[in-house]
Amino acid sequence: MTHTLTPTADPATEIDDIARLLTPAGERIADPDLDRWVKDVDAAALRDLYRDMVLVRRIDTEGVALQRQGQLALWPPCQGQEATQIGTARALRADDFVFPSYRETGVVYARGARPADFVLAWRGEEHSTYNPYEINTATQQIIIGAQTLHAVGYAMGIQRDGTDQAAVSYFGDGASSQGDVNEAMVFASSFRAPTVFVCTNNHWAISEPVAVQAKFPIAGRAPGFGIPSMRVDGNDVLACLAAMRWALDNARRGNGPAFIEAVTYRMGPHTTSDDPTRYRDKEEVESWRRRDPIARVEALLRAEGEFDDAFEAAVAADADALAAEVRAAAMGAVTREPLTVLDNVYAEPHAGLDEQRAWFGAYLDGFAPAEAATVGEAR
Amino acid sequence: MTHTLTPTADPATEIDDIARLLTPAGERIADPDLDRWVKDVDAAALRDLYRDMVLVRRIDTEGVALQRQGQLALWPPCQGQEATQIGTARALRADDFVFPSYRETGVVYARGARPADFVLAWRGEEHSTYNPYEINTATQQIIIGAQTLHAVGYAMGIQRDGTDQAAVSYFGDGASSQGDVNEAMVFASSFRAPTVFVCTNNHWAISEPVAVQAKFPIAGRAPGFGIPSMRVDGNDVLACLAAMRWALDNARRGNGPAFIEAVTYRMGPHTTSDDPTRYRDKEEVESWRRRDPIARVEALLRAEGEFDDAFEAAVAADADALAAEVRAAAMGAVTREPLTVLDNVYAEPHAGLDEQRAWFGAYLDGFAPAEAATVGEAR
Amino acid sequence: MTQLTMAKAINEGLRRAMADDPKVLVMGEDIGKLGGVFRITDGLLDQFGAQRVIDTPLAEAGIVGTAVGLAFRGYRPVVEIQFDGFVYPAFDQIVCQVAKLHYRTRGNVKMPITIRIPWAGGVGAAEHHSESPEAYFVHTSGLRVIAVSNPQDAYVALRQAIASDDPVVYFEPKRLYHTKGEVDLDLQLADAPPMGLARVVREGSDVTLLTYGSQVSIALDAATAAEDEGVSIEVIDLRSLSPVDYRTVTASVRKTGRVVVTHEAAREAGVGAELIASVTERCFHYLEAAPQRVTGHDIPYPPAKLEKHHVPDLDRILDAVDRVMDRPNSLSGLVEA
Amino acid sequence: MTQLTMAKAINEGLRRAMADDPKVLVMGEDIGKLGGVFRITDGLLDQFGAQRVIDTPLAEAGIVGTAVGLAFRGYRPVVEIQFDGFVYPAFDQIVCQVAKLHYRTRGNVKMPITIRIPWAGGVGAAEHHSESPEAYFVHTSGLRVIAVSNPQDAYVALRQAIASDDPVVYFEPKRLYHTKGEVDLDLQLADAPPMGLARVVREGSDVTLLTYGSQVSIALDAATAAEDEGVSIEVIDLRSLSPVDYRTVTASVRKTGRVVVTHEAAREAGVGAELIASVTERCFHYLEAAPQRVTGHDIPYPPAKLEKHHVPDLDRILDAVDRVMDRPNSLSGLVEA
Ligand SMILES: Cc1ncc(C[n+]2csc(CCOP(=O)(O)OP(=O)(O)O)c2C)c(N)n1
Ligand SMILES: Cc1ncc(C[n+]2csc(CCOP(=O)(O)OP(=O)(O)O)c2C)c(N)n1
Ligand SMILES: [Mg+2]
Ligand SMILES: [Mg+2]
Repeated sequence: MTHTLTPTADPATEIDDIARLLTPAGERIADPDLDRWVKDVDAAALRDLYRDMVLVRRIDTEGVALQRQGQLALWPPCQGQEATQIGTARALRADDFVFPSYRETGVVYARGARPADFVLAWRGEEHSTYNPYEINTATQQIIIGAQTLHAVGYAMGIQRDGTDQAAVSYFGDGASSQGDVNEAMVFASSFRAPTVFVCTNNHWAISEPVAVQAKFPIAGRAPGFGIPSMRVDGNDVLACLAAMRWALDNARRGNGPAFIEAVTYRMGPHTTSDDPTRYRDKEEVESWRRRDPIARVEALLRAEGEFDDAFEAAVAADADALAAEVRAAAMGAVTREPLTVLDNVYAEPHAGLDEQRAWFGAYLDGFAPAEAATVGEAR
Repeated sequence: MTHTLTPTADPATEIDDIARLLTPAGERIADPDLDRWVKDVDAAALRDLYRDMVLVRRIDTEGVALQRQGQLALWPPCQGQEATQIGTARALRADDFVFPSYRETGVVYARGARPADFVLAWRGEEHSTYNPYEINTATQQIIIGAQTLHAVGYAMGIQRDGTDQAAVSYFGDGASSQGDVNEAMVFASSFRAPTVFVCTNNHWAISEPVAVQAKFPIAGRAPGFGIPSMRVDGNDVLACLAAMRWALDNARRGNGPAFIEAVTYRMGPHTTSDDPTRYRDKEEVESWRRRDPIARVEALLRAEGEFDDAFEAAVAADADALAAEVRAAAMGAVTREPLTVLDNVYAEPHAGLDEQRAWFGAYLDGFAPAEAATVGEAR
Repeated sequence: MTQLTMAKAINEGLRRAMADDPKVLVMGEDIGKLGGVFRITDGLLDQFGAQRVIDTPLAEAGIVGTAVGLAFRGYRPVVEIQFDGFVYPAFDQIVCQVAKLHYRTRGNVKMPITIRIPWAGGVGAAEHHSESPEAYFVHTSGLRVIAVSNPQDAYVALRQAIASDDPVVYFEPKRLYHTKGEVDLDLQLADAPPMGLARVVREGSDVTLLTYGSQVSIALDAATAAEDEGVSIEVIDLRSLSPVDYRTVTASVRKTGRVVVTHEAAREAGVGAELIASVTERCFHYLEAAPQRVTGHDIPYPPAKLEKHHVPDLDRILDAVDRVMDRPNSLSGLVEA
Repeated sequence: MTQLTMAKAINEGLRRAMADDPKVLVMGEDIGKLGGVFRITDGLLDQFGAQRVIDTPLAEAGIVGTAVGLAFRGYRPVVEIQFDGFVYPAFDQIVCQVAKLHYRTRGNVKMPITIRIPWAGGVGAAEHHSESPEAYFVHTSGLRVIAVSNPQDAYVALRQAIASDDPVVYFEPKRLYHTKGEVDLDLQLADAPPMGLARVVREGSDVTLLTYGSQVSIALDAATAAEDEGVSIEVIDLRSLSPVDYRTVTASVRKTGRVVVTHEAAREAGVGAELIASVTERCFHYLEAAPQRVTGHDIPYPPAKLEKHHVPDLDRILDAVDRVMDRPNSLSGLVEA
């Protein structure tokens, strides 16, 4: 190293100095770092990735629609980020373990979430639905950055078990400012834990542009912690797949953590409660629309003669069917019984809470059957 | 930047690839980064630095002795770190503001602390003595890393006031793992705050070697946050002075933060309560004794014919006189009145605490005058 | 007097505090262009510029820690924590630094920091967005804790908090942000009752109902309902949780002899415990029945669809009133442990 | 039975828990070669190796956050926080993750994490090394909180905490680390009274004195001193602060009718408030005097030379006993607010 270290990287918003395999127009270009990781990806595999992304986008639009119709309390759109989510998640093995954040609809989809798993939490029925051990995916984290430490700890467990699995955390550009994320890099590096950090730089943390968090690319931080890092086009599903395979391979071979910054864009509002017109320009959004992650795979497939109307229609039909299931899961949700709010606080009996349960049960019983439906509302 | 970023720096314990102006043998060597910052340092100035370091070491040995004699509850020795502390602190202006940690005896000395300021807190009489505004130095921080954020915030205040001061935080290699320190770098970079991070890598955080915190040099982290960084020989007072002048100049010229990792060694135990023989080898300590920061300045001065017995004796006498004052401050300390434990919790009246004061005063008064001396002890 | 929502009243409080004192800054996540997720800082960036309305990186320890540094430098930062559940990353800076620096420095360094927290539930929000962490701060010596229940108090207490040389944690019930009320924006702080005083919001003679924040209006509804049943309830809005205005509280309890406390936060070691312990210590011989608590259960905040079974409502309060009045109630059937 | 210091009893508890269950890990700062700053993990590194005795980087959120991940993976991490005052950087991970994950995941993910905290004052330490943060954790639903007072309880409760599928915050009074007592190391957990039970450590008939941790021995001294003055004090060591064993507590209070609570932590919204509120709710008609609290003042922990004026001592407890017995005491002269 030189004695004086000067930050030499490009500004955070410089989006062209990134690893890429597909141009926005859908041309397949070579990249010395990435090519070797996607040699096996043939047209069929590309079509699968296309289909995944279309389905995720469809879930997302359904989520927005359900929220608008009052079926959900909130929805955090992931439109624009499908390539990042699908590309990285499809590189995983089923027995890897993922710690996603609230916006990783596509990751959770790829891990095997069922229709209800996308909506019951946003409807306010549950804090989470799926059993993390069934799809090897933790509950989607809301506390910004906290899950990165969980992934590192899980990876330390993998090390102790001597398997070649990996633990992966997903988090945003905003999250990169949190102490937890930096501590996670320290721990991962110190213990050489088999973990991958996937930072989705979608340019915004609610209303704050990424430049509030970082004047230089976020990917540039990891090497300082001793973690190899890659900055990849997050709207290029092939590049995301390749980068993730590189990172996972690094972990499986005992080389410890790796870091991926996927540069993409949040096309929608932060959540359905947000009004992005207050803080960002239409032009910026439009410029990113021209980099659409789905369109570029479609263009490539078309150019290769691997995309026709029948395929498109079949995927659209699958997407609509899935959306219908998601909708049905939301509409058909049945709210739990009042007394169940006291369930699962502890794994073992707890005298204090058990007493509260007895009281609350008696209290609820005190309402005449006719009134039972309005328990908890004004009498 | 390249797409794949690989950590390329040397292992944390590689101590020769650092910026240096004085070899362990006391030879003055050239360094392209540093030379320009110490052109004005003549023999008289070097002798002052020598004197400072001798005095700090003398305070330190007095602190240890006072603790052994039961006059202090604890003492955190800084022996070995005098060049880091004096070199950096002597680069400061009086109107800069410093946020030191518990081990920065030399920094606090250089800022103008009085004899009592070194001992009353370690004696348990006060949490702190000096008024931070009198010597522009915050209370020495015990919560690892917390002060780095304070320095950044203070620097943000400087920016708003439009002056060319700087705010400086001192912290250890262990502290570099804390979330706060990393958040401080994020904020400093984001706001271009006029602050200097001085990381004293003394190789140990209590019993943990620096390799537990960092597999690569800590100085390598700052550039990832967009902060220029320098790794300097922390036992070379001239290099520390130069590095700090570079960093302060950067801040004063509106370029924002800079980071210095001073590579040095904690010659003593973590504190007087610690037993370092449990976790480190004698040989390591001895090898560092050969790099002593004071000896190398003496060697240089001798070579230049600027160091004679009279000077040495005069400095020793000054050191002994200061130590005597420190000792007198410790031995002469008078413990505050019991009721004063309730002072200064709030700046303004607080009904709850005022009531407690009334009660506690009455309670204390309830002991007969003869008993007053044993208030609070078993009756 | 103007009719304002609580959100607007707080916004005006910030605006006027900033206009009056150039040392007042606001900082937090999304408080600039967006005006905060609740629009509480709306318009401040335009009026005061980015040097005084600071969109910070996404890191709460960083926000509070840099506010400490700004306070060292003589500024009076007003920090916005985006939601109640996101204050915990800043807990160390609040407990070890903000609360203790004045004590540590023997009064030399003041920490005039106001920490604004959009607070508590009842708004159908996702996990971590409906927390009631006030007891943590009440238990922390060195802090003052304010919880407001209406636009006028919100305005006045905020201005007092900012003017105070002590750190103040200031809780804003999200559920009331859009509730309107009369606000006297021209009120001089010198003329307002000092920060820390409770207020009797409804007089009564049988039961003292102690509460704060968004529970105040529910308590008032309960008092109205109880009146129909012949029970006269005195409702006290505590307004300050640290210190508590025990003069007002004990005067009421000595009159009624019966106490119910209600809050959303969990019961165990909550603010209600402190109130009952203190009232019992101070008014033991006046008490005619065991004081009762109506609180959230000792559970993590539940999913939104179930929150109405967690947050105390009119029925739960009336049940507790029945308990202190020794009428048939939910405990009647249960054997006491 | 062996005579062991509390430090050694805890060390043995860790050793045997690790020997019995390969999923048990210990992690923290300086716990490896050094054996911890209090030597509680002494010898464990040699016996179990660096994979199970993990010296971590210096970051408490990191320690607890990675412990959460290890628990996800089926491990049972025992975390050492070096001193009470250093738990706050981990507060977010403890409150939002450790305490809530079982609830959040509807019981699918267990968090069998034990958080060991060398605790409280009386040892002449520097700032931040004498904190009593237990109320923060008692107020946090989803956690269990244990505070031990002697080697035998320390050993048993630690093993129970580690065996529990729930997260446990386990407080070890530093001041008692070198106090010796009989310990039955071969006790089978199945034979031990379940975690969470209080214990009557001295029987008495006039006053119930509730306490925990290092205050237990001071309470016993006070009971002895009171006996000379003709007052019979029943001392209860709560041992578990969440849940509290109210069966044992109320049985005593119904017998004595008088209650004093003592702890080192600040008074406002402390554990004592909870105890008095609950006892008053449960035993109101048995109470003959207002329950009294003897606590630290509502101040940051003072400098070591002054700590004896902060931590409740025998005199302060006896003064409170005088108050509940309606004898002349420190309040006699004061007008009640
Ligand atoms: C600790 C914490 N602080 C604040 C928030 C509020 N919040 C939710 S999302 C968000 C922005 C996150 O930005 P980023 O990490 O870039 O993720 P993105 O939303 O863009 O996917 C904020 C501030 C939170 N959830 N947790
Ligand atoms: C938040 C926090 N955690 C733990 C400690 C206990 N502790 C005091 S000093 C220390 C080691 C610090 O190492 P380093 O940062 O390298 O500074 P040094 O002691 O070497 O000067 C530790 C763990 C603390 N003071 N604060
Ligand atoms: Mg983002
Ligand atoms: Mg160190």
